[in-house]
Amino acid sequence: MSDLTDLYQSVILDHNKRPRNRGRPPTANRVATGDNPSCGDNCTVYLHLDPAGRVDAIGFDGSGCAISQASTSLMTTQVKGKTASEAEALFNEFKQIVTSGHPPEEMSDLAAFAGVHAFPARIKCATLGWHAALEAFKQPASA
Amino acid sequence: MSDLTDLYQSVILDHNKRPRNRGRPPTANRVATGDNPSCGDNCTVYLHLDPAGRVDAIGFDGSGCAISQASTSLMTTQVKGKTASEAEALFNEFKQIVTSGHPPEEMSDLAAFAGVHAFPARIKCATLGWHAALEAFKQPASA
Amino acid sequence: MSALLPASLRADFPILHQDVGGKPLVYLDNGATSQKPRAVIDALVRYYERDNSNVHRGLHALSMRATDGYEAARTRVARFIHAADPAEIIFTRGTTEGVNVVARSLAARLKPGDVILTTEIEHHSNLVPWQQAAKASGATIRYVPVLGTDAELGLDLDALDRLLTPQVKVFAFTHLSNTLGLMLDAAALCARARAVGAVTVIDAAQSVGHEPIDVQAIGCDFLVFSGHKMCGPTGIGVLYGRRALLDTLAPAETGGGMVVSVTYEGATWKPAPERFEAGTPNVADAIGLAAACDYLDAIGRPAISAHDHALAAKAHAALAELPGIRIIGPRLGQPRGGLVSFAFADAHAHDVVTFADQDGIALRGGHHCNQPLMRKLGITSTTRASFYLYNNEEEIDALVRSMHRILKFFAG
Amino acid sequence: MSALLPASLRADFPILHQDVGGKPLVYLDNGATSQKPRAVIDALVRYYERDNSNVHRGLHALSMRATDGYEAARTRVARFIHAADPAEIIFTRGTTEGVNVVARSLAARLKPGDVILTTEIEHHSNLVPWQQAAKASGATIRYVPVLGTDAELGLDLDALDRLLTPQVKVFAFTHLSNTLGLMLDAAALCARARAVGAVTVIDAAQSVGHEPIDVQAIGCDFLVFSGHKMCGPTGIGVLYGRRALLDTLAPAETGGGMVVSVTYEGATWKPAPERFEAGTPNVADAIGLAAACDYLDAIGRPAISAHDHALAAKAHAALAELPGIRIIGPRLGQPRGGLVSFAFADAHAHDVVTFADQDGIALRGGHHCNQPLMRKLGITSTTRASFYLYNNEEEIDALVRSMHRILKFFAG
Ligand SMILES: Cc1ncc(COP(=O)(O)O)c(C=O)c1O
Ligand SMILES: Cc1ncc(COP(=O)(O)O)c(C=O)c1O
Repeated sequence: MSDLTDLYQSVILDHNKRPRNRGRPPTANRVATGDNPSCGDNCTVYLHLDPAGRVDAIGFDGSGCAISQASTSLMTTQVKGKTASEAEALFNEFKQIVTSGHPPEEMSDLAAFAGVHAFPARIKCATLGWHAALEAFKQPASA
Repeated sequence: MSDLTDLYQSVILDHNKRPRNRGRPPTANRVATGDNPSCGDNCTVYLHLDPAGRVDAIGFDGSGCAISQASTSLMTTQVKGKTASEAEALFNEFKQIVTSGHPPEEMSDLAAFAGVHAFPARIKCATLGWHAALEAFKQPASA
Repeated sequence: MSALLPASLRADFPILHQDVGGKPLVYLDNGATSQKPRAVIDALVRYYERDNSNVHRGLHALSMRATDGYEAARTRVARFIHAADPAEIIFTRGTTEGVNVVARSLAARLKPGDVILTTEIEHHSNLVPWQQAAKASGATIRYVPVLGTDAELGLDLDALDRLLTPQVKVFAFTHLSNTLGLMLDAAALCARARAVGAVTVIDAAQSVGHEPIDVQAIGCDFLVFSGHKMCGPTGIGVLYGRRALLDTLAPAETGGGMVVSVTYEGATWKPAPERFEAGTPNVADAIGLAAACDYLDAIGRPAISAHDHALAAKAHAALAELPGIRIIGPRLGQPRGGLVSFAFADAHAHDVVTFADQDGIALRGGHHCNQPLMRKLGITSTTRASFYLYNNEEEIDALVRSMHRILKFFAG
Repeated sequence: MSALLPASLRADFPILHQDVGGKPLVYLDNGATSQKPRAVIDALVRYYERDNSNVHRGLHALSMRATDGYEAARTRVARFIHAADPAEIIFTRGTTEGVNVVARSLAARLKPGDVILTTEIEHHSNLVPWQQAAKASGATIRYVPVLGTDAELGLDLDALDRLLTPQVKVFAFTHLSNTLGLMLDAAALCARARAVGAVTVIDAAQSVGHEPIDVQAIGCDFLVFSGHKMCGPTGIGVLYGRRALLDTLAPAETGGGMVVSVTYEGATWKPAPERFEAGTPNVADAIGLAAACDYLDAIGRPAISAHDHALAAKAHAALAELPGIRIIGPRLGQPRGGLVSFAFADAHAHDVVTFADQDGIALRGGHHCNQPLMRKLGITSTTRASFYLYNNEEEIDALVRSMHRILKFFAG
C-alpha cells in the first residue's frame, strides 16, 4: 500500500480527523456550494472579506471523503488573509501539484496532496472546496 | 438461378403480367386493404356476395412485387363463387403450401407458389391479398 | 458451502484473469455491471463477421440472417422471463430507457388527482422519470416509506395498505434494491396493486440475471431490465409490456421501422414491438443478450441465486463482526439479493473503495443513485460488495482482510 | 480508375470473404448499414476482455479504465466532425434517437404560428419526429419541395427562399438523401437559415462516414448520425449540439448519471453531455465507434468519397444504358453521394432484390423509409446500390450483369 500512504499523508489524515474552520463564521456574508454529483460529495464555503478584500473569516460545511474534507480544511487555513486573486493563484499552484504530482519548490502544506495525481478519479475530490471558495469570492456580500 | 425459376413460375409471371380481376367491380360493396409496411406493398380487395354468401364479384387494386400481385390475382380467381369459410379453408391450404413447399395432393394452381417457402421474407408478399380478402368478407356491406 | 457453483465457471470470463496493480482482480462490483462470458463476446464477433446487415426491410441473404437473429433474440428473451408472446419484448438501451418510455407513455393518460406510487428505495432511474411524469400530467407522486434502521431495513407494508388507494394509477417499484439488497415480493405487490386497478411497473435491473423471473406468475404489466448487468453487452435492455396494454400506448420515439404509412401530413404506427423500436435497432447487442440468456439458463438462476446468497451471507456475517462497520440493509434471513452494503464509522466510502482497489478489489462506494434514501437514512454513502456466479469464497476472505486493514488505517 | 482505394482494404473486413448461395458476396447495401473492419470488432473484444465496468461513478481500476475509454471516445468523435468541445457530443442509439431527442426538446419552446421547415426528401426518421413536434406544440410543418423528375431531381432552392420566413424556428434537413443520393450544400443552407434565426438540424446519417464533415465550418446547431453506417457497431450514434444551445434544452430522458441532486420532491440536471445521457451508457459500442473513426480517418474521407463517387458514377452510367431501367436521382455531375437508385419498367424492386441475392449481390429495394417522396414521384419503390470503401469495379460489373439478366427474365 505504498501508493496509498502517498495519497493519505499524515497531513491529510490529520485535517480529515480534525478539520480546521469547520462551520459558518458569525461574520460570514458570502457563501458558495460545490457538488461532486458522481460522488455525492458536497461542500459549502463561507467568507467574510475585510475592506481591503482580504479574507478575515472563513469556514466550511459539508460531507465527503477524506481527500475532499482534508483539502477543504487545509484550503481554509491557506486562504485566510488572502485576496481573491491571491487565492486563485494559490489554487492554480494546488491544481498543478495534484495533476503533476510535483510539489512546489517552496515548502508548502499543499505538497501533501501531490499523491493525488496518481488517482485521477480523486482530483475532483481534492479541488471541490477550492472551487466553492473561489465561487464564494465572486458572490455579492449579503446584508 | 434454379431456385428462382421455382419462385417465379410461369403461372406467377403470367398473373403478374396479366392480372385477373384488376379494379373495382361495379357491384362491389365490401372492401378491405392490406399493407406490408416493410415493403410498401399494398392491396385493396373488393367483394360482392350473393344472397347465399358466395362471392359473385371480386376485384383488387394496389401495387407490389410480382409475388404479391400474382398471388392476389390468382386468389381472386380461386375465391370467386366461394363462401367466407370456403375461402378461409383455401387460404389455409395456400399458407400450408407457401410455408412447407409441399404442393397439395390434388392438382391446383396454388401449387405454383410452393417455391415461395425457400424465400421466407417473401411469404408476407404471397399472403397479402389473401389477408385483405378475408378481411373484406368480415366488413359490413355498404349501401 | 455446497450452495456454491463450480469454480470452473470462472474460466468462462476472460476479464477475470488479470492483475490490477499487482494483485489478482477481485471483481465485486456486479451491481453496477457484470462481466461477460466468452460465449457472449463470441456471439458479437460471429454476428459482425458473418451476418451483419440491417434488419426488417431487407430481402437479401445477410439481411434475412440478421433479421432472423434479431427476432430469435426477442423470442429468447421472452422465454428468459416467461413472457406469453415475443411481441411483448421491446429492446431498449437499458433499464433507464425502459422506465422513461413507460413513464412518458403513461403520463399521457394521467391527470391531476391521479397518484403515481413508488417507494423510497428506488434507483434514480425508477424515480426521476416518475417525478417528470407527475409534473407533466399534474398527477401526484407518493412513496412507500422504508422502515427500520441500519441492518433491519424493510418496506413499510402497512403504509402500503394506506397508500394504495383507487387514485393510484401506477405503482412502480424495484424488485431488488441495488443499495440495500432488499428484495420485494413482486407477485404480492402486483396483486395488491391490481386490486385497486393500478398499472404495475417493475424495475428488475438487479434481479433478472440473478433470480428466476416469470412475468406471468408475477402478474406485472411492465418489467424493465438492462443486459449489461446479466452477462450481456452494454447498450441493450428490455422493456416487457403486457400485449393488451402495449398496443394502447403511444410510442415514445418515432421514425423509420415503426410506421405503417407516412404522408407529408402524418403517420400511423405498427403494433408492438415495432411501434416502440424506431430506427435501426441494436441488432448485435440483442443477439449478444440472447447469448447471455442461454449462458445463464444453462447454469440456472436458482443455482446462481443460491451461489450469490451464500457468498453474500458469508460476507455479511464476517463484515458485521468488524468493529467500526455497520451493515445497511435488511436483516440476514429476510428476502434479499446477493449484495452487502455497509458504512464505516471513521472512513468515507470513496476512501474505502480507493483502498480496496489497491488490493485489487473492485467495490462501489457512494449514494448508488439513491440520494434521497441516503438522506433519509442519515448517511452520505455506503460501500457495496455485490456478487455474481464467478465470485468465490477466497474473494470474500480478501474483501474482509482489506476492510480490516482500512479500519486499522483510519483508526490509527 | 485512379480515384479508387487500394484493394487491400477489403482484407480488413472479415464478413466480405464469404459465399452467399454459392456466389461470392457482393455487398452493395451500405446505405442501410456498413460492414465492420477487424479493428472495430477487436476494440469491442478488447473492452469486454480487459476493461469492462460501469463508468462515471466508479473509483476502482476497471471503472476508471472504462470511464477513460468512454470519454476518450467522446473526444475522438468530436475530432471526427471537428466539434469545438467534446461536451457537444452526446451518445445516442443512432440517428433516429438523435432526431427524436432534438425534436422533443425543441418542441417545448415552439408555439402555434411557428414553422418547422424540412424537405420532401427526408427519411421517415427525420420527418415523423418533426410532425410529432408540430402536433405537440401547435407549430406548422412545411416542406421544401423536390424539383424535376427521374434522373434530374433536385431541391427547389427558389421555394426555399419563399419558405424561409422569420416564422421558421427550426430547419431540419438531410445532408445526403438515402433514396436519391442527392447531396445538399449544408453550409449554404445553414447560413440561409441562420439569417432568419432558425435552429438548424442536419441528418448526416448517410454522409458522415463518407464525406469530410466540419460542424463548425457548416455552422449547424445540431447534427445527428449513426455508428452502424460508418463502420461502427450497431446501437451507438451521436447527437452533436452547439454547447450554448445544449445547456438550454430540457433532457428527453431522466435517471441515474444525469442528475446533480435528487430529493423525493424533484431533481436538478448536470450540464451536457451528461444531461442527455440518462442511465448506463453503451460504453463498449462508443469505444467501437471511436475505433471506426480511427479507421476511417486513417484512410481519409476525401479518399473514401472519391472512391464511392467513382464507383457510383460507373454504376450510374452502365445502368442508365440498360433499356427498361430509369435512374432516380440527381443528374450525374451534380453534388451527390456514392449510391444509385433506379426503377425497372417491368419489375418491382423486391423481385429485383430477390434475383440479385441469387447472384450473391446485396441490394436494397423498397421505399427506403421515404414513402411520401415515392408517392410524389409516382413510384412505389426503387432498387438501390450503395457503395463503400471496400467495394470495387468487379462488383459493379457483377451488378450490371445481374440487372441485365433480370431485365431479360421479366421481359421474356
Ligand atoms: C438519411 C437517413 N436518415 C436517418 C436514418 C436512420 O438511421 P438509424 O436507423 O440508424 O437511426 C437513415 C438510415 O436508415 C438514413 O439513411
Ligand atoms: C435497481 C436499479 N434500477 C435501475 C438501474 C439503471 O440501469 P441502467 O443504468 O442500466 O439503465 C440500476 C443500475 O444502475 C439499478 O441497480
